[in-house]
Amino acid sequence: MSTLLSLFPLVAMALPLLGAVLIAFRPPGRAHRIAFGVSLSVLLLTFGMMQRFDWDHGATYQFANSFAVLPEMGVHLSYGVDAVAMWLVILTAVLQPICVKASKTAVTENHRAFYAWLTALQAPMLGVFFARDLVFFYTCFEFTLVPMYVLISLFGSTNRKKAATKFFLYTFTGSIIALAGLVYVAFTATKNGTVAWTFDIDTLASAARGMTLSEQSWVLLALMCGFAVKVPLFPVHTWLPLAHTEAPTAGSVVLAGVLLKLGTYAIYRFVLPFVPAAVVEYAGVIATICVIGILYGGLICWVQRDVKKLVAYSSVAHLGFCMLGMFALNMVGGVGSVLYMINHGLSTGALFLCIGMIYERYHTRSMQEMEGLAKAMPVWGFFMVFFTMASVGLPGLNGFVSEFMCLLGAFQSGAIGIGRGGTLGTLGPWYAVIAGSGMIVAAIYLLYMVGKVVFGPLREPGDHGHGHGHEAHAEPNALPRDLTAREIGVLAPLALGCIVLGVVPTPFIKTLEPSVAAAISHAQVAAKGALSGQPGVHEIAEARP
Amino acid sequence: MNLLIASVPIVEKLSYLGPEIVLFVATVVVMVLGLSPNHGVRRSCAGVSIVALVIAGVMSAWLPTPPHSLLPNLMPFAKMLVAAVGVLLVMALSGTVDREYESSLGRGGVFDGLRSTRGEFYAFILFSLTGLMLCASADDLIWLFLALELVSLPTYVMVSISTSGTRSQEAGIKYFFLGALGAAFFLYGFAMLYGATGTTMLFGDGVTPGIAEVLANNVATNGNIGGIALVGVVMSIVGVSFKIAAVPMHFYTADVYEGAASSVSAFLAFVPKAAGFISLMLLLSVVGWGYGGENSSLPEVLRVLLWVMAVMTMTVGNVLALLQTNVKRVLAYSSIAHSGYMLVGLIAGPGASGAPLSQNGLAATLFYLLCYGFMNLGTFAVLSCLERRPGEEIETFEDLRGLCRSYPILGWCMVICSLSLLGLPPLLGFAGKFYLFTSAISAGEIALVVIMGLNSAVAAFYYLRLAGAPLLEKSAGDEVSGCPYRSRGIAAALSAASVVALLPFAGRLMSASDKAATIRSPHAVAAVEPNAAK
Amino acid sequence: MSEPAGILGFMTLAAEGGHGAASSGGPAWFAAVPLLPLAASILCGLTIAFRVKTKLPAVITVAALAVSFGVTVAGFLSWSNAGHATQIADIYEWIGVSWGSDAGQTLSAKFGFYMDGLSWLWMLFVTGLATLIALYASEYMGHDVGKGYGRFFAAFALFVFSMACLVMGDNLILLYLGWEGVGLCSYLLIGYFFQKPSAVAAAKKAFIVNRIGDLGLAVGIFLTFVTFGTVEYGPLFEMVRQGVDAAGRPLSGQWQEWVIPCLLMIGAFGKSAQFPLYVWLPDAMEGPTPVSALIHAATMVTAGVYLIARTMPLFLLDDSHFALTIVAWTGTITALLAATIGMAQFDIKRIMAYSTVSQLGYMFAGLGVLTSVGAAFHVFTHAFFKALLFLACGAVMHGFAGQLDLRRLSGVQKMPGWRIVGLTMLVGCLNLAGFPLITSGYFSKDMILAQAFTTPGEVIAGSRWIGWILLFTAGLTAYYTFRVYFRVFVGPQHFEPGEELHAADHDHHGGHDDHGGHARDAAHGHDGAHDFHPHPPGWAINSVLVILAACSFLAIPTYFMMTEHHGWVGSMVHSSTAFVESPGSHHVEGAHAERLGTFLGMDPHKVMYYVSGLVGFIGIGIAWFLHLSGRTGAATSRADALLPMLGPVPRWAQNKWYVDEFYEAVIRLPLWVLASLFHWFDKLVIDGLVDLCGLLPRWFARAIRPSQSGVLQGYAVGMAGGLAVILVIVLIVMGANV
Amino acid sequence: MNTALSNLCLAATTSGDFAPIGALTLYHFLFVSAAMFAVGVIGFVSRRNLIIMFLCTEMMFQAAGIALIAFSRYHLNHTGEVFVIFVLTIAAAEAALALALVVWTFRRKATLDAAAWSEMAG
Repeated sequence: MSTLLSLFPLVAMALPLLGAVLIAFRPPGRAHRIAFGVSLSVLLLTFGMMQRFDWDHGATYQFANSFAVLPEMGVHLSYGVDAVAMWLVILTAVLQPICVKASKTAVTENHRAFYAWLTALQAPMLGVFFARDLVFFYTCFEFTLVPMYVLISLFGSTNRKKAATKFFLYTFTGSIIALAGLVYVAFTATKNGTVAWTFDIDTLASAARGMTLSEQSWVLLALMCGFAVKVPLFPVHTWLPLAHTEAPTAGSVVLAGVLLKLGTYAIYRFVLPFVPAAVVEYAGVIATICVIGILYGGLICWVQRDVKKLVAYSSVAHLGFCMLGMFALNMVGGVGSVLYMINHGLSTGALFLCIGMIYERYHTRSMQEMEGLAKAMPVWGFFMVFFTMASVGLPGLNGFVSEFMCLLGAFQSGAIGIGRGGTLGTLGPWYAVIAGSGMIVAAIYLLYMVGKVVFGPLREPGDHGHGHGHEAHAEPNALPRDLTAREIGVLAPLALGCIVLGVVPTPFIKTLEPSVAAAISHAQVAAKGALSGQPGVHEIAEARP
Repeated sequence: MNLLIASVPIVEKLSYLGPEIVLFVATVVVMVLGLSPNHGVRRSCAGVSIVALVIAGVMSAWLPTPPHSLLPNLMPFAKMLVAAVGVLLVMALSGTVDREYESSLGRGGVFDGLRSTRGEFYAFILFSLTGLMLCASADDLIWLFLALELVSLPTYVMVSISTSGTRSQEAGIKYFFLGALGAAFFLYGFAMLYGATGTTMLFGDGVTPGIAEVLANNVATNGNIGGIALVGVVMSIVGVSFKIAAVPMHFYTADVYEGAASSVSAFLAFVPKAAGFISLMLLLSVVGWGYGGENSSLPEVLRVLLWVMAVMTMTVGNVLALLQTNVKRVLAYSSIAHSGYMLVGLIAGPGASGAPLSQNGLAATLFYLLCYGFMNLGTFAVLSCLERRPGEEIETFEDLRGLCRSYPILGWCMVICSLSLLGLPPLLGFAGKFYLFTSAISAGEIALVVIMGLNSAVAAFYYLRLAGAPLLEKSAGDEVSGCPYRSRGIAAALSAASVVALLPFAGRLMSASDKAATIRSPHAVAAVEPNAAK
Repeated sequence: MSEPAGILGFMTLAAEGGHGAASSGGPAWFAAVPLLPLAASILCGLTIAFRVKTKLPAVITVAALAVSFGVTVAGFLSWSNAGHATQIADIYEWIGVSWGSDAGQTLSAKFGFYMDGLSWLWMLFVTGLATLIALYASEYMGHDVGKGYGRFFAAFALFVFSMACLVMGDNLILLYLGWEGVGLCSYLLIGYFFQKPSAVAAAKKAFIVNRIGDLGLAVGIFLTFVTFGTVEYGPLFEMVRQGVDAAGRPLSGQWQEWVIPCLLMIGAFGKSAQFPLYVWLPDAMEGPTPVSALIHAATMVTAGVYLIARTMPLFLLDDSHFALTIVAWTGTITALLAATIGMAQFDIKRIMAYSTVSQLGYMFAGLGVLTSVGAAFHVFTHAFFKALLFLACGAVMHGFAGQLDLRRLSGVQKMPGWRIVGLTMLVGCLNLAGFPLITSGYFSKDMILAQAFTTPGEVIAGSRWIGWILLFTAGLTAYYTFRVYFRVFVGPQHFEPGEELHAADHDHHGGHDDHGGHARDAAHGHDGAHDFHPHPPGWAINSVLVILAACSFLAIPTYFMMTEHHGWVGSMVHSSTAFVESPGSHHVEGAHAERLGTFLGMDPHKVMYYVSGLVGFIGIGIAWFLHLSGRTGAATSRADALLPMLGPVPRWAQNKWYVDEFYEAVIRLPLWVLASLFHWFDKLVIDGLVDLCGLLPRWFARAIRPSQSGVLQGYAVGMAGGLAVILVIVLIVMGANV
Repeated sequence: MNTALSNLCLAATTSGDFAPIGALTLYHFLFVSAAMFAVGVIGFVSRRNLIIMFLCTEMMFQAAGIALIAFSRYHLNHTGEVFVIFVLTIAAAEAALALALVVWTFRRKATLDAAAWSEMAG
């Protein structure tokens, strides 16, 4: 990979930052256009990267380069993308112009601040996926908090202050403990100070694997403290519904689409290769938490009256599937998990967009105030049902492939099928079966939502409905009843993505395979060691070199 | 009888004190200039101070390495740091005193030297900074004691006269009396240390043993440093803790910072604190970090003492800050908390010799001091730039609302510095905290690091308020206006710029602090005192 | 798919037809069968987007389905000519993951077709019926032209696509795609009148209840994969035939042997509305009648039968036939239960729905007692006559403004323009009742009944009882079927139009909407019952009814076509994975024959013709006596006089034995309470703990705040006290050390 | 505390080659010193008059001075005595400062009560 190519990630990160500055110093009227232009150029850039990416070697880091930032501490600005990161980068780049476009009428004041922060947010998000250095990673991981905090607290709805603060403090607290864990790993890598410090991820991973099980377990705990909050897994999820509900639409989309993926990606990138022995030891615990989250989150969705909160809680359930697949520690689960990250970004992001469009028109999110909107807004109704189906895991759409693979991965991961279709792991059928009942719950709450909001007799919130009250005419951005061409244009690419990923997922899967194989390989080795005492495994270990 | 000046010729010793001498000369000059009836000459006080600080700072770069010092390379780093932050402090302190008097002169009054305090004020600033530099040069307990007093005494006056209100007077009283109490504590501690070792030299010169050698000898023979020495060290630590506002000597902080003018509070938050930490480093260095299971920690008693103090300090500071509505009090408590963080570096110690710099806790403390100097000064300087009425500085969060719109540069300085204090990457504060993390984890202080992390999270709450008020809230009205002293704003902007712009150089600064925090191991005691070996 | 897909590679991959087809040799043009309806669906979607206000969607759909049917016939003929060998045509790899090169280390689900007799059989009647019903719907849905018309046909065509994937798919995951796909279309079509709360609720219920079954199927697929290392039928059934798993170890005695079929069975129960998952199907009648006919009677609900038939080798792995026994008994119980409920209903469409559930029970019982041929044959015949019945009911509903209550309609057949409907209805009823000799339903039901008596009890526990219950149910079936016919179509003429003239099937714009309702009402002039005139069906409906009636007769000769396989259907099944050597199917002799069951000491296959015919007659007779003879009005009949004698039982039956209420109380409500509990738990406990953590520092701060009293002495006390405490502790520690 | 401290002091008195000053040992001086220090502390926290409080701090300084002198004699060097001279200087400077402050505050509030200055708290 030539040096010139290695500039791609740098430019991709610099563009949003420069764009944000530009927006801040240009007239407010241009903010939207500049933001859109910047996001489109980043998108083109990532498409360029995709084109030049050598998919045959998806596990190797491409566009890689390294600059010394704090060489004295071993900190480098080193970056590179493998296949998994590449896809997540593309997801980030794709969602950005959509968010910008979706906000055109939603943001009514303070345009510069909104678009500048929204644009600036993209840089650290991309940085997380580019990072090959822990400190660089952590810097980006943390820095995403600030723009999001500002977006929520400036442009959120009524309870925005609390939501933003909770979001910030909760994730900040978690990740600072994760930082302690990561620094501990870095210290281990210096072999008690005999070797220079480094924060290169690969070096640290191999060092971390040399730790004892108890050390690994503590590091696992520390890392999960930080990353599970971000995901969010079951007991540490409460910031999410609040933040989602209060955030502006674009904020919710980015939050669901990318920010949550930072957590899953971090777990994928750090937890699995760093502490495989502890992961094997505690995969069952984590998977149990995931399963609880799937059912618990799903059931809570069912009794929500706030449609945005419902979708927010559904993220808890959905990402439970994602993490379950990841901790299956096998290829099917791993690939499914990565696909889940992308798919959840598309479908849940799109659901938030749909809800945002409603909110723009009716200024309410309460399911008691609006019912049967398909009558008034058939196009919107179509998209809502479409993305609900994608979210519910309907085969042929994207959600199914990843959900199915995550569950199958969990099912495979255990002693029963080893040597046949099973793999080494510590989960097993029961995890898949109980988590699978989450599919039923998902159908219950999502169809409940659709049945209430989309279908049924039409009921529009009285004072705000267009054509009903007089207030509607006073609004500066009076929107037609149904979706505008712009709004359709915002949703259509996501819908297309859902279909493509649902109908031809295999090429995506094939690109992910080498990368995922590398990520899970150590956990597989550890699982082999840990399970060697169990009947059946030994035999396989001999049968399969 | 070669006790006091030891065997080092006095001329050589003076060569280390070049910066201090420059500052002292400037002090005298400033004092005289301040009495000039000519307005322009009087105004040059600040300029002269800054020039002197710059010269002192430049001189510090070429200081020779003292042959008999525990921390031989501390001086250049510490003095340059003092000079750099000092320049910004002087800028931020401009116009603190004599504002009304000068304006009355502007309306046609006749100059009366007795009523002008400008010259003394700048002289006090320079005195205090000189004292701070002397702390860094100290190689003797007496010297250290005098340097600490030289740091403190001027600040008592500065606090008292910083505003014309009763609150600064109250602050002065509290600060002075409690400061005197604290000084008595560490003086008694110094006496005990002298009593236990028979010398006040911190480090021997190869002929005469210093405190470090005697204590090392005690350890070699008895397994511990000895009871009186321990009492001495503990009392010294507790006494000096007053300077760094660590628990249990932290009580004065909030009241004093609130009462003093913002720029003086900025001064208090840096200068005595730096003096305190340098003194603590010296005092702990004489004991050394050669104890514990891996011979890399303080004696268990001291470690536990400092551990508890660090935890209490950061926790008390952070939680009390949560309740405040007055920004200055918030910053005061946050300054307590930051002292707690910096104590972590002292606990971690310098690490094994030859270890990577990431493991040097003393360097982490020094580096954090540097970071803290800039980011803390930035916040206070912003406060000092704004006033509700002439002479009445802003104090509450409400006053800061919408600052990014009404005064964008000040507002953003506030935001950047607050986020840096919060420890948010990629700002300088994060680099400082990160360094503390690496060193503390290297020293095995994982619990301490976790507590520190949790404390940072608690602190995040009020720093978010501090950053959020200017950035996110709407301005209540036009009650707040900028003060006429542009240099304060420049100081704020420079501080905020440093918080961002120093980041690429953080590595160099870290290695400089690592170099500065390299401890020379005590001379072999057996060679010095042959009969102690038995 | 070993080659890594480059970025351009995967863009074009979808277009690379027949990528992996070389090895299996099936022609890729089979893909036209599902893809044509898919294209039609997309085109219908476009007509909505372009606001087409004509019957274009219907034209597109009917044409596409007709061509699809044509392709199916052509494919079937080519398959027949090729000697009934299974043909596999792979189009592209849908899902493919690989983590090694050994057996079982690749998960591959191709978009490909596994065409054997069973697939062709199903596809023939699916596409054929779909074409006919689409034609019917083009008229039936005429009032929605320009509004829901395009949506209806888009979903309709999409259903055929999904059904084709389900049936033709060459692996379990593609089957699952079809499985959920038909579920989606069912959801969309039941909820077609989306402004009607009951329709929305019914759609939701159908989807969710189906999902329960789907979970079983999904887990079954997981276990199949984990056991056999593949989900593709070819290698899977080869392994099953050899009785080994992917590692080559014998499966005999392994728990997977019986667990896999049980799981698949749960899926089948959901989709085919078997007890206890049948509750969604009667509610599904909220959808437009063509939907009920095609999806909820003829095709989709037989998917469960198809699944079990398709995976019959897996069911037969287990020598104890544990799963099949459950299948048999579940089918039997469902048949009886649904029949009893059907007897007490007044809504004719619901009666038909329960009869569907009941007949599906027969099919499952047939599978369970090891006559997959009988089950398939019953599916085949049932598809025609049940579609016919529904469409006839739909015609009535269409004509009488949504009136479906058999107490408010009478003598319809004699009204002008209703003769064809009445006669075809009669044909359908005769088939359903199993009228001897002249109806196909008679032959197919007999096959199952006879086999139930033939299969020995040690093979399927209690098979004899199954036979008796099914026989009894046959009588009930005949009764409730003709109860409908006798009350609605014959007897004195009487009608009342539907209560909500436009609400039920006609006008989905509800009463809440005041935008377009009045204009439409005025145009139709249906403002009240007094000037209401039933409008008889037009050519499309009538011709479809006639064709279906004819088909239900045409199914009879197929029974006698290839007698060595029990007819044409039997021969189709024989050349498929569904084939099972039914005990006694070849009239084995000697000792072997003794182990077979008998019916009252006789050979069931021979006797059942008479017995079941008799039962059917009895049922019809009772219906005649109770509901036709002596009836003077629409509302009352002799049956009403008998009802009090039965006590509360009829009311219970009418209320569906309170099964829905039972589920509501035992499953939904507790779940909802649990969800609410979780909601509050989340809000109060979990989030409360978080907030508590946020408050703890504040509490701590409040606790220590008094120390900042502002008084000099207080601070001095603190400092001195602090020093004292520290010194004391240090000295104590030291005292201990020194 | 007392036993531990006296143990220490005894250890100090017996370990070196100590020349007695009459009947007085180092222990006596240290005791006086400690007592003065304690009195100073107690006085500081118990009295509210600013001048008396200041005198208490002076007493604590002088306590340290006594200890320094005693140690100086004990160690047979003059370092401690030199230290004391500097301490006295500092004490003088502090006294000047204190008096200025006290006078100034008295002008403002006409009281020497320390508790009068407790406007800021919390």
